[in-house]
Amino acid sequence: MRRPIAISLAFLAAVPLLAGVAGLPVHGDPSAPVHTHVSARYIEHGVEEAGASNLVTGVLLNYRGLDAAGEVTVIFTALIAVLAVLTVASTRDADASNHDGRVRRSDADRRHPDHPVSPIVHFVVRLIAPFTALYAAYVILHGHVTPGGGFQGGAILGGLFIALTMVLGKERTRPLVRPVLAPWMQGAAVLTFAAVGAVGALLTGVYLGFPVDPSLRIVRDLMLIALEVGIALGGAAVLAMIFLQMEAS
Amino acid sequence: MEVVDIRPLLAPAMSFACAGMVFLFGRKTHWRRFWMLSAATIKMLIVLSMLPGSLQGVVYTFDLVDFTGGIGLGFRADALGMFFALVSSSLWVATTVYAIGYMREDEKRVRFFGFFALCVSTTVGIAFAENLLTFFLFYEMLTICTYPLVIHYETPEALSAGRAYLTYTLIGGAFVLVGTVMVHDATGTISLGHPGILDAGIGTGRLGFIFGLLVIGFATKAALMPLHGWLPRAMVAPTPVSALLHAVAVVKAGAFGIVRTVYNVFGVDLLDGLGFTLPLAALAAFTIITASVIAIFQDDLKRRLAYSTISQISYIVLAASMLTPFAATAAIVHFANQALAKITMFFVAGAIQRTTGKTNVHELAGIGHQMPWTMGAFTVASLSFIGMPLFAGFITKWYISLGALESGQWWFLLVMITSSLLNAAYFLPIVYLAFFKPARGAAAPMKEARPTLLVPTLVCAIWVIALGTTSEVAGMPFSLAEAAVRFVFRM
Amino acid sequence: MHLWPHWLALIVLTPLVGAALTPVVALIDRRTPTWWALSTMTVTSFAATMLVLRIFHEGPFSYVPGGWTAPYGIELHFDEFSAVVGVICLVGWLAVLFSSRYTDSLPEFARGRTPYYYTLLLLNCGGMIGFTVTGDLFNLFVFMEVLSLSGYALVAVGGERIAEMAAFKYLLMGAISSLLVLFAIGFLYGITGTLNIADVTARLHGFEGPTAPAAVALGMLVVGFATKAAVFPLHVWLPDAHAAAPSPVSAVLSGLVVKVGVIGMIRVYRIYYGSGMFDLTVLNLVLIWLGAISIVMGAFFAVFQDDVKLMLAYSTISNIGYIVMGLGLATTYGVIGASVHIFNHALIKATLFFAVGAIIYRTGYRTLTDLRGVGRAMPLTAVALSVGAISIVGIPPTAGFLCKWYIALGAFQADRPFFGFVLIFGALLIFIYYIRMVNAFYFREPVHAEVAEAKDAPVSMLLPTLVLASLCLIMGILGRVPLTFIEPGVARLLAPLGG
Amino acid sequence: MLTALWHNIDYVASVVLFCIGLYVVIAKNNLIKKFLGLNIMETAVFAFIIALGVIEDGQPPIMTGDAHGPFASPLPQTLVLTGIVVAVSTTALALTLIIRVYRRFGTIEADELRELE
Repeated sequence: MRRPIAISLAFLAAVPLLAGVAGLPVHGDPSAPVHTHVSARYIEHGVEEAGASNLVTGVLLNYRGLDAAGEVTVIFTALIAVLAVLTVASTRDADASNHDGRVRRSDADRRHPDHPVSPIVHFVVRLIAPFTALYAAYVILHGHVTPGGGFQGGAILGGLFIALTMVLGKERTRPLVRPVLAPWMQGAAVLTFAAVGAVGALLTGVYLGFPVDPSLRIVRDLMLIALEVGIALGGAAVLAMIFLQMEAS
Repeated sequence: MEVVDIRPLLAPAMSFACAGMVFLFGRKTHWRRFWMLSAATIKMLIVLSMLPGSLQGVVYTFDLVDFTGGIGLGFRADALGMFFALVSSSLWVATTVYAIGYMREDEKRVRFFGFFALCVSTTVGIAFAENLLTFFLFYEMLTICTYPLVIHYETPEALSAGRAYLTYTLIGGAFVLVGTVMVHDATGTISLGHPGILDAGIGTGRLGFIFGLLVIGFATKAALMPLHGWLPRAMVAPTPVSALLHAVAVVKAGAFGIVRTVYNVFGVDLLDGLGFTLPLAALAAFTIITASVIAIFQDDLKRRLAYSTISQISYIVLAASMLTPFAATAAIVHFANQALAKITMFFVAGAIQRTTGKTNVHELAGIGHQMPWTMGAFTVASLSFIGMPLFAGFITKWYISLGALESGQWWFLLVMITSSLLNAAYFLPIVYLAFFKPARGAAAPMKEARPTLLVPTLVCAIWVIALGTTSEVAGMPFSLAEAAVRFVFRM
Repeated sequence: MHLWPHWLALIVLTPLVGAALTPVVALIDRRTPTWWALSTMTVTSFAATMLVLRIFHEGPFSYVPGGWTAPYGIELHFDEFSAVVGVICLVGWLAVLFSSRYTDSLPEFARGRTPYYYTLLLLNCGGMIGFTVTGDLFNLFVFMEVLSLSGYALVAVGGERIAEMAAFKYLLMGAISSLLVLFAIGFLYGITGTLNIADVTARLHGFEGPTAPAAVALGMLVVGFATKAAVFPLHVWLPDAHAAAPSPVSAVLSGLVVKVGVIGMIRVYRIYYGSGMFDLTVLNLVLIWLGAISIVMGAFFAVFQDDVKLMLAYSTISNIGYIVMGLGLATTYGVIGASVHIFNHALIKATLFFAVGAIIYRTGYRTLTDLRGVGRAMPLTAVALSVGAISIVGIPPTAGFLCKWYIALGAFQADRPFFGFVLIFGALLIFIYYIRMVNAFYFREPVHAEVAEAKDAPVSMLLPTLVLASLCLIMGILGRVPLTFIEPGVARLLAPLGG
Repeated sequence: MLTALWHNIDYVASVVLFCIGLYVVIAKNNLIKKFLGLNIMETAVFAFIIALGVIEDGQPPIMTGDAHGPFASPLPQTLVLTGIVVAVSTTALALTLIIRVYRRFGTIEADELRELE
């Protein structure tokens, strides 16, 4: 019964959607409003205005900085949501202060990974770990010039952390999520945005403003890099902690 | 002449305060009685204190809140409202005394007396409502406040009667509200302070719609047939409540609403040209006759009285829809005439029930010898309803007949005569049974009702005679009715 | 640095930063998150006050973070409808205060959910505020996601038996509606090349070329926002979610979060009325009908509920019906009534949920049968509940009255008296339910000893409840203030329709 | 109409994908599969928006020294970047909820859950 309904609903949705896309400007047409209106300015002045050769980064962090701020808030929300919904299972002990997704105390003296890992995987992960970290750093710091940026780099870092935890066991990666540090890391991206935005407000008079004056170009670049690093740390922390939380529960 | 005065607000507020006191501190019997009686007296005094001014044509107004553009809560004691308020506040005193006597052994008296006070409060609020919204508000509050009284005994029968009552009156209230919104939409005002606020420019169809909404809404409470279904069922309530429901508050509120609709919302001039009132009059006439016929076949005394009420309230509707000054006088004075006579009868029914335990008509043989004073009062009320001169009911019928002649619709006269005969047919047998038939079995010794029941009954009976004889005396309520008529007809 | 021009940025920023720091301050002490959330909301409320004051003086105004003027950057735009941030802050603040004791009673919270709970609450308020004040379509979507995600989690956080299931249902429908909105934004972007609401409107004005994409976008936006607003038949997620959430969360969800959908619809109207591309009569008619069905259906289901919270949830559907109907009427009275009902319903529903929450906290029961006689045991709470009940039915002189009156007037103004009837009969149905409730609470004998012996709610719960209850009365008596306040906004919205 | 659809075959593809996703969400009984359907829908919308930014013979919008136009529009890419993050977040939360539902009821089949409720 559900199947026919689903099929008819899908078709019902398809008809107007197809009519809609048929009316859109032809795909790839350079004279479409998408290319002639707002984007035109980005492409023309983006580099000197936003300070990033990679226009995607420029638009993301500079022109539409508030979107990026909202975006990091969304992943922060997701992290907190996961932590909140899964707390019950993760802490069987009644210690109320031990709640922020850290590894359980009972794990403290485990020296070995939680699951048996093949020696090849073990070796390969350990081998590529430093290179992965370096690559992540490159993606983050070079984000405003080449494809990449905070989110992508953060994802790589988070992935690395997850791989290491799986291979080496939680005990070895624990220093990275120290209890005092963990909440700061969770909110790192949001807080970085707030801080950089405030600096911008001091320098230019508007929140999230970037100085355009050529003499302050270095400040602008630093601000962009700070944002990238913040996003990356925050993103990595979110991935890592969601993983830890789900794994622990 | 309009005077800003807080008394129109104070009068309903008095019984509100009383209700609050009863709810909060009413556990102790003597305190409850103190609050009830003093509030009833003070309220009557407040209303009476406005009477002299009112007779001289002073209108007391008080605007409580104005939300926006004329939508607000306001109070206005014009002659018509004063008349209704006078009736209800003076009868409240009588009913309070009676209820204290009647409910002596009952449970849940706090709830009973609290809502009892609220009911009267809202009735006076209806009387003094300055606009349709205030009217509606109190009208709905009345519905809600009488519900706990109807279901007082909480028997399945009482609960189902309460549900029927709520269903009828709430839906009726919704009609009133829709009508009110439409009036506001059409004219930008909902004031009841003019002899008509609508005008013909709105269009006959729309006017008819509004008229239909308001009349249907009010008619559910006035128990106009075929919307009367709730009333006989609500007889399961304690007798003081029946008296209040049928004589003073609920059905009268409905009738008052129709009177306000005819005189203050539409105005006689407009309605005269539209002819909406003819079907209404026909319906009222139909109700008068049919309800009387049904009443003849009721054996339960209170049910017989209930059908009599349905019939009698329609007098007001009938008179109001004639749109002549004489008929209007009849409509207004009938508020008092019907109320006093009917409340007397209910008091009698309650007194008989409490004293002898009898509730059916056929059991009443010889009871006139057992309770002569009580049945004497009943006789007075019956004669009033039949329309005997010197009794209050005569005044109504006389003026309705005059109005019928004035409007040239002779068939109203026929209705009047038939109705008088029918009234005689269902009241006189009771009187006959009571006084001229020997009691079955051994004749019971004389055993009158207790004083708290008897005295209010007799006072009301005396007033029935007083109203019938003093219509030309200045300062009596009748002159108030005349003042109201002068306003309505712009005389 | 003078802050006057910056409040618009700060009001968005404060709750989000406050949220990010909540887990940090939780390290200090168990109770700190409460105080932290409270002070964050205080600052936000102050910002809201400043903004409302400013719009009183200057009319609508904008702020461009980053200094890139629209359409190149994102514009924050504060108009009369954005003034709803005031009520968001108020209810949010009170919800935090209410939660401070309430969460103790939930077994799940003893195990450390508290800081996350406050974080989510702050994020939810921040998302709503961002959504209301942004002038950019995509930014709208981003903030919508912030508030939706935190909303899903807040439903699940209470640990009711069906909470997670309800949250998942909410998430599924919420995510689909978000996607529809995003898809629609894509369409609009495709034909206009811009994301700024005002710019989109301007570029659609006199648009030459196929109108099909704009029409499809309109349809998807309306369906998307209607799902968020729980308009029939897209309401299926609401009753379970709102009933399963902890009471302060229910207050926020029912009072505020569903309104986001309505605000979204107002924004959509702004674009499509302003561009004059389509004659929206058909859409409006559909909305009126859906609103009418929502009113009656919500009220009808509410009447047959025994669970008080479930009943309140259904009554939310009914009230959203009023708002949607008022918007669909497209007459001045109707839209003014609907817009003011957004404010007032938030107050009223929060009052009701707070009062019910306090009762549940004290007694542990939540059905009418179990809660008999609670009115005498918890007099103040029950009085607040009664005030809320009177308001939601729309009895003068309470907050619910004037809006419904205006919507009814709007129905007659639009020459659709039938819907005036529907509106009033819907109110009647709801009225019957509340009579049942008041009857059970005051005039029936308690069946449980816990109910009979319950004490009135603790101050941290009583205070928010009573504050809101008195606001229900004040907003009723001063009903003219919000009406006159919103009027220029409505006039601007409807101006392109002419007349 | 058909020519227009043919020219916009990229958009059509995303519409088809969207509808497939919708079908999966409604037709499938398993909560995880339902959610996968939602992910398909998300992907469809992202593909659609990305396709909007494409330009004939375009280059990626990275302005290094020797780059020459025409450049693809950077804005849709930014939007999709944000969109992906949102989608990931939703996925994380949804999976968490599914875990909890499974713990509580021992099943993640929608019809069985409806009976258990």
